[in-house]
Amino acid sequence: MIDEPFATGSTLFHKRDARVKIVGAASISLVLALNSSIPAAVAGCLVTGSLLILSRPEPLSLCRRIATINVFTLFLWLTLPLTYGGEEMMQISFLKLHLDGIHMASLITLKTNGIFFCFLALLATSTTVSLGHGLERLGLPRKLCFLLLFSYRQLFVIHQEYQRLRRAARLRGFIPANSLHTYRTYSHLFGMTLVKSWNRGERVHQAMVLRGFSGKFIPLDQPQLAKEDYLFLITMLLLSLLLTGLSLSLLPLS
Amino acid sequence: MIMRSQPPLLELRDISYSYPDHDSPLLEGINFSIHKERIGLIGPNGSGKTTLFQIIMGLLKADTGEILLEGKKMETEKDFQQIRRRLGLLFQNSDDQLFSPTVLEDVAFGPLNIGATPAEARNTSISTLKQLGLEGFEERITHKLSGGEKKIVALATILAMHPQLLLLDEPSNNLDPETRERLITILRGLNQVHIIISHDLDFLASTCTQLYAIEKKTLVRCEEKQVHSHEHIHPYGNQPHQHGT
Amino acid sequence: MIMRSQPPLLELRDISYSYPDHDSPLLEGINFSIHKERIGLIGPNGSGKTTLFQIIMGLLKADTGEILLEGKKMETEKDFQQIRRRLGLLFQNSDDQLFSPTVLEDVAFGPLNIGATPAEARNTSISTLKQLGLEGFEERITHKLSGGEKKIVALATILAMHPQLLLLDEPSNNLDPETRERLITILRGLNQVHIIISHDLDFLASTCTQLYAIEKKTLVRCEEKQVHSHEHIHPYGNQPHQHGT
Amino acid sequence: MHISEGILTAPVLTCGAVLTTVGTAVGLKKLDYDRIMTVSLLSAAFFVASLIHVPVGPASVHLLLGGLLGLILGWGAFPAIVVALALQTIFFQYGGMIVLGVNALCIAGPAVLCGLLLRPWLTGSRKQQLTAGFLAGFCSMLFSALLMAVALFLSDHGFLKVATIVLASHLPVMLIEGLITMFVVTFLARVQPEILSLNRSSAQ
Ligand SMILES: Nc1ncnc2c1ncn2[C@@H]1O[C@H](COP(=O)(O)OP(=O)(O)OP(=O)(O)O)[C@@H](O)[C@H]1O
Ligand SMILES: Nc1ncnc2c1ncn2[C@@H]1O[C@H](COP(=O)(O)OP(=O)(O)OP(=O)(O)O)[C@@H](O)[C@H]1O
Ligand SMILES: [Mg+2]
Ligand SMILES: [Mg+2]
Repeated sequence: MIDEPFATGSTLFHKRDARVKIVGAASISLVLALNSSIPAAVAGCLVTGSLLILSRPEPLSLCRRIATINVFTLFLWLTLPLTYGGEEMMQISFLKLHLDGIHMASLITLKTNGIFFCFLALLATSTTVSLGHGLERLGLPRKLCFLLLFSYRQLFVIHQEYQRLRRAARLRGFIPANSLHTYRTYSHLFGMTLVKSWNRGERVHQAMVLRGFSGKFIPLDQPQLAKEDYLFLITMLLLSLLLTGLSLSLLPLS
Repeated sequence: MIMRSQPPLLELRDISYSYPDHDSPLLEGINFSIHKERIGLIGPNGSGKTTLFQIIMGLLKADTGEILLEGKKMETEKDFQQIRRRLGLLFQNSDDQLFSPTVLEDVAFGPLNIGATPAEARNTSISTLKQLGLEGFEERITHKLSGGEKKIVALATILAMHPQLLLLDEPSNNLDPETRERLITILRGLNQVHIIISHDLDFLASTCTQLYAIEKKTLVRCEEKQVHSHEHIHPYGNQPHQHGT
Repeated sequence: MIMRSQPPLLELRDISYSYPDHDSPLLEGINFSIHKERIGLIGPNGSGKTTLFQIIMGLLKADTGEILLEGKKMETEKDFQQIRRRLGLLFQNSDDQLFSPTVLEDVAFGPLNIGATPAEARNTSISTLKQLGLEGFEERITHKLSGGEKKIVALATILAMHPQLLLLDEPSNNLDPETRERLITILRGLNQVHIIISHDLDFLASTCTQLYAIEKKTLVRCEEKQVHSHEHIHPYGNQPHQHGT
Repeated sequence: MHISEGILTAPVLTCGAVLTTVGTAVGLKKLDYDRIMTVSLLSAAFFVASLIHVPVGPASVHLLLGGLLGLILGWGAFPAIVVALALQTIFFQYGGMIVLGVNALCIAGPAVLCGLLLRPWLTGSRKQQLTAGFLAGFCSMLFSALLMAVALFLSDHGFLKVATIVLASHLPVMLIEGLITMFVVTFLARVQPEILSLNRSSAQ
């Protein structure tokens, strides 16, 4: 359930340092997020789509993730054309469709998917661990990055603990339903998970103290950026510039 | 196995299982049936004893083979829900089994799930606790019990559902000698059909009538009633001890 | 104890301890000293073995008594910080001990905290991992290691700080036979002064030279090197087994 | 409950990012290093809550439990939630990196607010405890949904009706959140009351 299916591989995306990928992904996603013209969004989708193909993701997991993302856009397609308002209208039997709404739904679908492709190509090809370290080297507060890395480390332990408790409940004939008993049971399962997490936190803290921790995190140094990393970064920034130009020049005239 | 007119309480036919990420199967061609026996199950660490229990309870799905409860084939999730009402599994680790704030709530959880009214559930729970010598434990916080107490309370949560067959996964593990003796007394007194996984043969000897072992991925019946002696050439042999398995 | 000119590496004098919410003390009048011995420590569940280790490391404060490191009385938090640099404690549960995302970071955490530069810490860690046969583990994600691997990595995190005395809390627990053998080989090879808590006497026999037990709240020395045999009048004696502790 | 990438406009995104930065900074400042492990573990537990699906009517929803985290951690809940949301983005692509600011503000803001306001009630009578638990769950989710609706509306007025639909459909979920938070609070109060008074001194 909790896994990183795209993080292993040997494409040029996997080999790049997490820092340049984070900066690259941020700049491209930002441009795509702020754009409001459909042709530029199409171009963005094509660009990030090609990046995604170059990163050679595992097809099955890819389809599943794309489907997840588009559940929400599907919801927009079902609602926006009916609710968006605006002047232009199209009547199909008793339904009044707003062209503006359809326009908006298409734009969002393109943007959402474009940004998502970029995320998969650039960030999902790194492990969470290297992303955490990358963020730290990019100047995010150290406490926050350690919080991220420690939480990541403990996620699996806690999730397994919860699942074992839930299994115990199932074995005693628990079948979820719409009832107070069900909600109380889930609360107890989660409450017990919290209690265990809490106590584990104390023990892990002791482990840190025993290894000389006194309130200051000292990171191990990380590899320097290679020439290819800089090249990669420049390419990504150029792509973002290109897309910016496109979206500005294609801005719908008002 | 002696032929009886009645179908066995539980029967396994040609069960095989392998974990998704392993190359070779863990269990292969397991055939087994139980009527009224009290069975001990042994096998080295990692041989798949716990896995077998999980398969029986329908928590894992066997790759091949059939599970029959009183002659009826178990296939759907609904069937296994029925198995879970009639078989009780005691986990290796009681911390994974107790999740309600107080002992009474935890013991009453099962009866409530299978349709008892709150008053009935309370009565069943109190009498089960009494039966196990846990009077006065009703309002204790489960999380704060000692290891041995947790184990007995976990047993109570299962007995309160009046199972026909008990599956106990290393019940004597991590128990001090006193609690261990108490558990033996309890199990002998219950007079229940059960299968007990344990490395502790003394424990099995006092609670079971037959012994099975997992050997080379399958289940085999062991010969019984042997007296043997072995020599300890290591120091500290005078201390109560266990041998690495 | 033989008199030596040197003070013992670690000495406990009349240590007593009780948990705040318990009425009677858990440990009482513990006297103990260690020079260069390799000590095994046994005792029933809940007798306070783990608690004793926590007291030695200064994680719990003894009610009465003194702890001396090379003859120097440890009193303040600063003193105990020094103890923590020179003694290494291996936890019963490795998941509590490994908290960094990758193996290398986890092993380097200690050296970095006691003032090594990142480059030094990296070198120490890599060579410690090598010493334990864990080459190539540097970038592995700790939570994805198997139980046995976790235990050995946890040992590496401690050895990387070059402790003078190792305290190991049930190190062979839940290890498969192979990893257990590997751990024995490692511990014999390290040639370190250590105290090992374990219920597994074969393990202690192969790694320790003296045995202590917690009995009636205090620490007693056990007699050594005995050969004994005992008779199993129970069935199944022909199976590998353990005796209830 | 997340806003997807590609919907909001620049001013809304910026506003969310700035306020989240401020909230996180305050939270980090209030969180001393002795507590960082505990907070990490609670943050991981918060993440795990989002994997718990409980039935509501014919469907099922996953838990949020921001209000609970607020009750336990006070300001510390802010960075904890930011981290958990970042992990959710990485693992499940809920939300995204550009809207992370807005999403975090919408969830952590109400969580911290409800937590701080309702925490004094936890020490009161059992009834007050129950009320505090319920309100923390219900209100923090209500305010989260409202904030999200406002973010959508400010981005484009055409989203008004969609935002209303989303808000309305979340009403039963809020009720469930309230109930579950209430039960968890009473559970903790009975089993390990220390958890509910974490950082009490440093948050004041
Ligand atoms: N969820 C899982 N996924 C993959 N492999 C697993 C899983 N659970 C157990 N295993 C593996 O399957 C094998 C059998 O495990 P199992 O717990 O059934 O053994 P066991 O006989 O109960 O051992 P023990 O005596 O140690 O309790 C072990 O090698 C274990 O590592
Ligand atoms: N934090 C605590 N607060 C109160 N009581 C505790 C605490 N930790 C342990 N105890 C109790 O103190 C006793 C001794 O615990 P300890 O963990 O030291 O035993 P142990 O000898 O290591 O046992 P085991 O062999 O099971 O590991 C137990 O009864 C335990 O319940
Ligand atoms: Mg097992
Ligand atoms: Mg212990």
